[in-house]
Amino acid sequence: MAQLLERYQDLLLKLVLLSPVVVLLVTIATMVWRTTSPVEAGVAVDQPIPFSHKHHVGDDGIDCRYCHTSVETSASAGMPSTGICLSCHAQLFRDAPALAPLHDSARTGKPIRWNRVYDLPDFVFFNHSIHVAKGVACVTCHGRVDQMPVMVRHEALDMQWCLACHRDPAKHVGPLDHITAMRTLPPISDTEREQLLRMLQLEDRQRMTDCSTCHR
Amino acid sequence: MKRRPPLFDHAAVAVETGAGSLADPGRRRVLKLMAASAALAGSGCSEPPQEKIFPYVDMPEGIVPGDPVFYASTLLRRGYGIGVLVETESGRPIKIEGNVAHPASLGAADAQMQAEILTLWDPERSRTVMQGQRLSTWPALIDALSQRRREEEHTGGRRLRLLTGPVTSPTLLAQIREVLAHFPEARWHIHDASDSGTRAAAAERVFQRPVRTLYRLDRARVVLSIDAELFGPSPDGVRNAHDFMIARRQSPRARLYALESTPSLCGSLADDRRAMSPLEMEAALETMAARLGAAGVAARSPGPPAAAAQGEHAPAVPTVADPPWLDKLCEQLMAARGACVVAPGPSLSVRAHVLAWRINALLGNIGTALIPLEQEGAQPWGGQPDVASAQGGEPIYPSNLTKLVEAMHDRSVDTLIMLDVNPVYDAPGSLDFAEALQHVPWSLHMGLYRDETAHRATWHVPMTHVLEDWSDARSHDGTPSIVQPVISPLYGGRSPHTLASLLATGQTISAHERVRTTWRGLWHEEGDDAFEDRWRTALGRGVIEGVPGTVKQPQGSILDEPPPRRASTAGAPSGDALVAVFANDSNLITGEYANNAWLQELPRPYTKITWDNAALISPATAQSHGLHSGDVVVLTATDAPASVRAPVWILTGQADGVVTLPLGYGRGLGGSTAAGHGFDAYPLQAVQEDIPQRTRVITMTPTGDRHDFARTQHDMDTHGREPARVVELRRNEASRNATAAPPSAARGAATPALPPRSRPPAPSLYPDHEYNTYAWGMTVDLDACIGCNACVVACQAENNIPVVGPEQVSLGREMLWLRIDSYRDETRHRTQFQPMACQHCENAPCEVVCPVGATMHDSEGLNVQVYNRCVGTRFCSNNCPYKVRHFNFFQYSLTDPSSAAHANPDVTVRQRGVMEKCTYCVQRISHARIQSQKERRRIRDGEVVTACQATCPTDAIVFGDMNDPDSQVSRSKSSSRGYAVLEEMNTRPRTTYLARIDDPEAGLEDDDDRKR
Amino acid sequence: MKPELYGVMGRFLTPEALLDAIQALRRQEAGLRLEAYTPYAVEGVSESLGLPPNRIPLITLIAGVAGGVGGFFMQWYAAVVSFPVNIGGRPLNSWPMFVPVTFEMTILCAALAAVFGMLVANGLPRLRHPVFDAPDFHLATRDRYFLCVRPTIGIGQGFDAAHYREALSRLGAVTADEVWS
Amino acid sequence: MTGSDNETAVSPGTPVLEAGWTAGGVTDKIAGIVLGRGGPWTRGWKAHWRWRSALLITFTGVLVFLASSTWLFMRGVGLFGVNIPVAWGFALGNFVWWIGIGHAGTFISAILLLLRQRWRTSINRYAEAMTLFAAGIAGLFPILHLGRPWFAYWLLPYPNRMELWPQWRSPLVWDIFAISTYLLVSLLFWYVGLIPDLASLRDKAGSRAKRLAYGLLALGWRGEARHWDHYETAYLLLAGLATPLVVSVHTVVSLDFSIGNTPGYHSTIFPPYFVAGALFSGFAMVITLAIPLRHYFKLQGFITLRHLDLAARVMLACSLLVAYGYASEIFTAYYSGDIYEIHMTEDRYVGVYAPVYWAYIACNVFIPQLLWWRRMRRNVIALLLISLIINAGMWMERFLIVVQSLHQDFLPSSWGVFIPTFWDWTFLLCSIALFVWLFLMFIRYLPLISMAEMRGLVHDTAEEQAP
Repeated sequence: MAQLLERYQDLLLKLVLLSPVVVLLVTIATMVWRTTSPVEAGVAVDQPIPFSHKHHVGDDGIDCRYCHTSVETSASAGMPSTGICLSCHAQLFRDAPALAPLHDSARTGKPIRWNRVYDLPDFVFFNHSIHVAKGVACVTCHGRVDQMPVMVRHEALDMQWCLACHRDPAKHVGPLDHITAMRTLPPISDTEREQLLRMLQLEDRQRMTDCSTCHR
Repeated sequence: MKRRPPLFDHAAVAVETGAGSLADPGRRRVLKLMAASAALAGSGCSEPPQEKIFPYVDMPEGIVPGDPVFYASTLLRRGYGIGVLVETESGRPIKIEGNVAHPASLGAADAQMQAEILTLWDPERSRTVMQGQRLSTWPALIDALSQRRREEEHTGGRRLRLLTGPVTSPTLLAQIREVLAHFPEARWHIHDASDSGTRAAAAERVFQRPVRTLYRLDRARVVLSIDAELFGPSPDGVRNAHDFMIARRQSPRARLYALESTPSLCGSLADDRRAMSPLEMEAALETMAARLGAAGVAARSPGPPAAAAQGEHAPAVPTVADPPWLDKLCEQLMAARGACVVAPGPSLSVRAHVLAWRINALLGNIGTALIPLEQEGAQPWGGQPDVASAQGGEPIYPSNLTKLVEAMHDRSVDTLIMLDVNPVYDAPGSLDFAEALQHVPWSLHMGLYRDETAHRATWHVPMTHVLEDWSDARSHDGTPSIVQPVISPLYGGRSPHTLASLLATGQTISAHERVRTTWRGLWHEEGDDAFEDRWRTALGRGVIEGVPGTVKQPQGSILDEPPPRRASTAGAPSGDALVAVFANDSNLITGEYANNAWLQELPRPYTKITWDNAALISPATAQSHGLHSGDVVVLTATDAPASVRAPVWILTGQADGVVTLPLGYGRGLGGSTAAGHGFDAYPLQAVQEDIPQRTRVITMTPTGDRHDFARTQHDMDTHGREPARVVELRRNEASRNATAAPPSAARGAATPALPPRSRPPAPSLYPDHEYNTYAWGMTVDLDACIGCNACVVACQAENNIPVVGPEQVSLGREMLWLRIDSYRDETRHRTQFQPMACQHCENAPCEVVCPVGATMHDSEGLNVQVYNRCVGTRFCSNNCPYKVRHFNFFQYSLTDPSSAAHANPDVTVRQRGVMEKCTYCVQRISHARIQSQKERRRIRDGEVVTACQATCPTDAIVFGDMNDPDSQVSRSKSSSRGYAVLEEMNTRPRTTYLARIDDPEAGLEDDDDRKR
Repeated sequence: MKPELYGVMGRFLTPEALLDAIQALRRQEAGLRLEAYTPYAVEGVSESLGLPPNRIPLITLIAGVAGGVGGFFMQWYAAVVSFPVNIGGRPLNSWPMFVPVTFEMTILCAALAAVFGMLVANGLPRLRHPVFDAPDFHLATRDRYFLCVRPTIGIGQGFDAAHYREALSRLGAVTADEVWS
Repeated sequence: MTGSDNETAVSPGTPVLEAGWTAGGVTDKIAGIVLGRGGPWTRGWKAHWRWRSALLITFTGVLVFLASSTWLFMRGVGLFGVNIPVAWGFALGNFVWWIGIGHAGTFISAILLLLRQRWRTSINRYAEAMTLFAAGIAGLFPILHLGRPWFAYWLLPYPNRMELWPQWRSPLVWDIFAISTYLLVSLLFWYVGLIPDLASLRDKAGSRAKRLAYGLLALGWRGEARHWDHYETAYLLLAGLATPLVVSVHTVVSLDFSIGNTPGYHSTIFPPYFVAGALFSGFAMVITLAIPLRHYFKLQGFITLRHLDLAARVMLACSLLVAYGYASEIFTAYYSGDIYEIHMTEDRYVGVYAPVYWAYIACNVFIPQLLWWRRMRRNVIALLLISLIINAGMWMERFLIVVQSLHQDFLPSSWGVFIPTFWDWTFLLCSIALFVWLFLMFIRYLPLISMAEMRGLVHDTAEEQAP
């Protein structure tokens, strides 16, 4: 009887039969790759007003809390009302075309429709005030906004990212007077850290990683 | 995840909202409207939608975005005010709590108050002014109305009539007075379907002026409820329940007896209850009156002297039935004279009410345990003066509906203004209001819904919801409070005050201004600052320190005059005739809440029927007529052609020969949720001497048709199990503590079970878990639970629990996290209620079997359900011995704007295919924890209050930290009545129960051959 | 590439004949390379061919043990180290509950090892093979028994095919042909 | 002896199996079925029509199955009659039933192989196929009945950005591992057994396409002695591994229930009782398939009455085991004095599901007792009927265990009833259609009896008969 395949075909066949293994490896690789959020970090979101944090924070040195008023008291950091913007821009750059939406809003009483940059899933309940109160600096999650002409999402907001901090908060917290400081924290001595942690009274790891801490 | 449209489309929950409502000023203030609507427990299977953020244009004072703000306001129940706190989330009212400062609430709220939020946001509320069936506008109405005014002015308003519900609002009363002053010949009529006039008529006959009774059950040691829904959804129901529990907890323990035609909340709580028809009740009252009169109680009673004089030769009243239990009852009452209450209900005749007054007087209760209050404008009465004197501050007395209809029938009404009433639907059938309305050339209806009356009136104006505009009201005890709006009108409604002022002065005026004017006058405050201060405190506290209605003492005549003659044997059923008793529905009352899906799906305490009403009959009656539950019958009046077609439900504890017809159903219009459920009993209702009768003699004929009810509990028998335990009150013990023991033990058979604390934990291979921070726990006092369902709706409102509709309910898929189990205790002929939600077992069987760890324990002992991890194997439910887990078999939760707007943003809105259950209000715990953490302290006891606990009128539910030995819950858990349901399963529930106390000496009869 | 002699293929009608032939040939010439092709596993062939004992059982055992240990470790790591949570008050390492998965993993790995070990040991898949060119070889999977005498490695040239052809036919082979690759 | 060249014609009398079968004969006969020689799909238009219609009907069922699954995923699991308290319905019943059927194959191949039962030879191949298909279908149901089936993969351990793992204490996770292992091992077992036969087909196939197809699947098998050596070892090892596996699988399935605390679930008798039940239904299905096969393909020579007889005896034994299980359940219920267990047991007699209970008692306990009579065991029609009845009975048993136990558990307030919907029935029937369709495909394209082993059998029987 004749041969079923030519030599090269036989070789080919073996390669084909190896493919499942390859496929398996690829899938695992993809999975690991997919373990980054569906919404990548570092994406810029365009806004009705090209607001530059770099200018306001970096150049003018305005404190975060001047606009995000409720960051220390409430779950949401708070978006500046038209009134807050106008407290300066009633005079400054009045006629800048970029600010037209702002003045429209002031005139019509309709809010400015900002686009959300940091958008958590709706089953995650994040509270700004407690993080601030526990010494988690703005820069830790939002990055150096003082260097961002356009607001860029600094972190992917993965659960693994949250967990990384919640499992070992001591490493990620700093003194409360540096909360809004737009720079990496100054290195502090172990004794200082001791005092800091004693003062912050962080909850134990178990509590921090309970499902009910973030999901309700 | 993808936002799916609601896949489950039942008419009851499929609501559509025009985008127009979004442009509404009320909505414009919404900071994160999208937040809730997008809050579906997500899968992350697709990119989340790009969300917008709406900052304020001008940040209001004292509002922190993301933090709830509570406003003190007032809800109206039949015109009476009940103070509440409304929780608003960035401008959206999302939850209602009771107001501790308000006498009618004392911090608690009933089911209807909790459900008011849903009505407020109901997208099916009326939105536009209608002229007949044509769309019209507000200005057009103003023109038409002012034209009517001009015409009426010629005759001084002889042909002008005003029809309202009961009114306590000082402002509205003042405005009505203005109207009547402007139109001296005009008449004001009041229609209140939820109460027959008998009570008021009797009071008027006794006191010669309209008077209401104010119960002070906290002062009572014996309470006799005669078909009186003391704890029902009435203006004083919450307060009564609260007060009675105070008396109940005292020692000696207050006693409660119930004579009732159908099982009521009083009945389940009573030490002894007997079922009988209203006529038998009247006879019993008669006998008691005679007995007590003869016994000369009055002589020794601290009652009015006039009574003492007449005590001896009280007229011999022909006594009818004279069973031994009546002796015992009289003894009990006499023993507690001066501190007992005889409370007759609306189903009783005027004569019976007079008798009750007489008995209360004989016992010297008047002024102590029950106080006659005079209040203007509150109640229509059978009274004669049809003339309203509108001079100055003189109280004005309205007339009743019957007189109005008579006038309408003989064509003497040209203009009829109907303010927040729906007589076409809920007027007694014998009046045939709809037909009479056709004789009125110009009629105006103002209401929340475009209901039956709105469709028949020539004009209809959408009314603002009570929480949408300013007003004021008096509570059942006369305490005034301001109705403060918490959101600007969602659907363009108008305030009744605006309409009233339009009628009186021809000018429209803002309700805010009008209410302030009223109080400026009432307070006699000249100085603006002083006024502003009082105004601000009034708003802040939600109560105005005003003078309650003046107390009237009964005149001696009440005891002199022989009690009114028995009205022959009229009304006594002959042959196989039955007595139909019209009763307010425990959820919809008289139909005003018919479009409220939460109340529609709320199971009735005894029948567990949802979305429906049934003609309730006793087993004996059913047997004699050969009926089974669900058989459809025709009920025909014996003296008139009126008849009603209704399905029957056989209810143990129902009086034989009595058919109870719950009102409020069989709506044809007024919303997709309201329409098409149950039967309408009003056509059968008749009127006698101007008073709508709550009873009627009827015959019942089966049709052979069947009707299926959607029920949530199918078996009321305990099958020898002891979920709800009862313990006997041990007199011999120094402390009146009782010991937890199963009913068998209570019957003296077995030894009392040990308190759970000392019960040795079952041996385990595994070491116990340590909970060293907080250990949240709950106790439910079965002795205090009256089964009023308030907690169930509170839970629904707080936790975004969806409504599933009758089909799904009958499939056994209701979603209510907290359910009230009712068990029939045959040994005591009583029904016991038991609130049942997730028990938060420490050895939770559900957690072990979840393949993805979607349900697990947190470090404070909460059994948490992580919706976004759940894949929906439903294994946890199978393994839950309490079956308190609920599954989203379809996409039940609605995501339309109005549903999203009143959803609690702190609680995930669950997606199809996930399991859910009670979380001990974990969102409230987290809120408290974050607060305490910021203040670097522990959470205080009482800082975390669960939704069910907060609303409970009787404080039956206690929640707190079990690690804190002094916490309320720890103390409650140490009670010897404490036990855990199914503790033999060693699930170690965090929720434990306190056994119901049974007082053997309180029984009226020892032998068990009671008529039940 | 120029064809090379693969061996001399003899066809037998019965397994007995095949067995006799093998034994005879091995008696004549000890180190002779023989390959037998049979339609089913004929008892005694491998013995008479003196095949080395195969290692598949060993591989299977090792894989099984590895699978079991790996399986338990996976569970222990996930439940105790990676994300410890309190499940129904059970301890983190509630090992009795880990037994079933451990067992299944053992079986799975062992089975996979057994099968793929067999294929590798047999050098399968290999769809092109010189013996397929042998006349009537398709009957090897039906009811014919083949015996192939292979030239010993290195002395392929000095291999006297004719001699073996004749020897095979003498031993009862119906036919005996040279097989070229 | 069909399709033999003249060479075999002159070959000396080879030893016979029963009716004078030679190694070549069995090969030709079995291969003939597949290669279109002797298959009913080619013999006469009538048979042809019968085959086509069978294929058409079952394939329609498959399409319906796919369509309903799509609809199920779109609408939600509420399409089924499930509710609270009865959160598991038909889906789980079908799952347990199919898994049970999927046990006989491996049992026959593995355990009987170890026990050196030669009669397995002519039935193990298609029994294994049956196993494979049944287990595969069973595997579908747990996924179909999920609330969010698109997340079914969360039950597997894999690296993810939530850093979460399966909850290893859950019997469902054990299920995943047990069933996927079982499926994989059965597949390997089946395929390894197929390799030499695929080689035979390759060598007998006429068209190049067929030769190529079978050739690829045969992996170039050439029946060399060394290959046979490794092959036999591996096969034996697989059998050794599959034996504990087959027992473990239904044990794990039974743990889905007995780990739970529900009265009627929480019982230590479950593992053995489930395994016995599995074999029971499995063998019933084997016979159900064997009888038409031997009839249509004229295999009376291979699948003899003796085979049926032996299988029937196994069924009888299982029936007794199952009966013991039922009895012991009742005994433990009353002996424990546990009111919940007692109520559940009594509800079985008189409750809403009582008819089902009594029906399966009749099907699984009483009717099989007929098999005590040899005449019954040898009567093909009777045997077919009995095995069908047993299949039905076992399904009812699974249904009752799943549903009846749940519908009245601890708190009377939560009691409810499960009523199957249109969709419940659809999925049950279509899963049967899917099974039959797969099986038809199998007998059309693969040898339904192991040729290699038959050849061995031919030889052995020859030796036995040789003086």
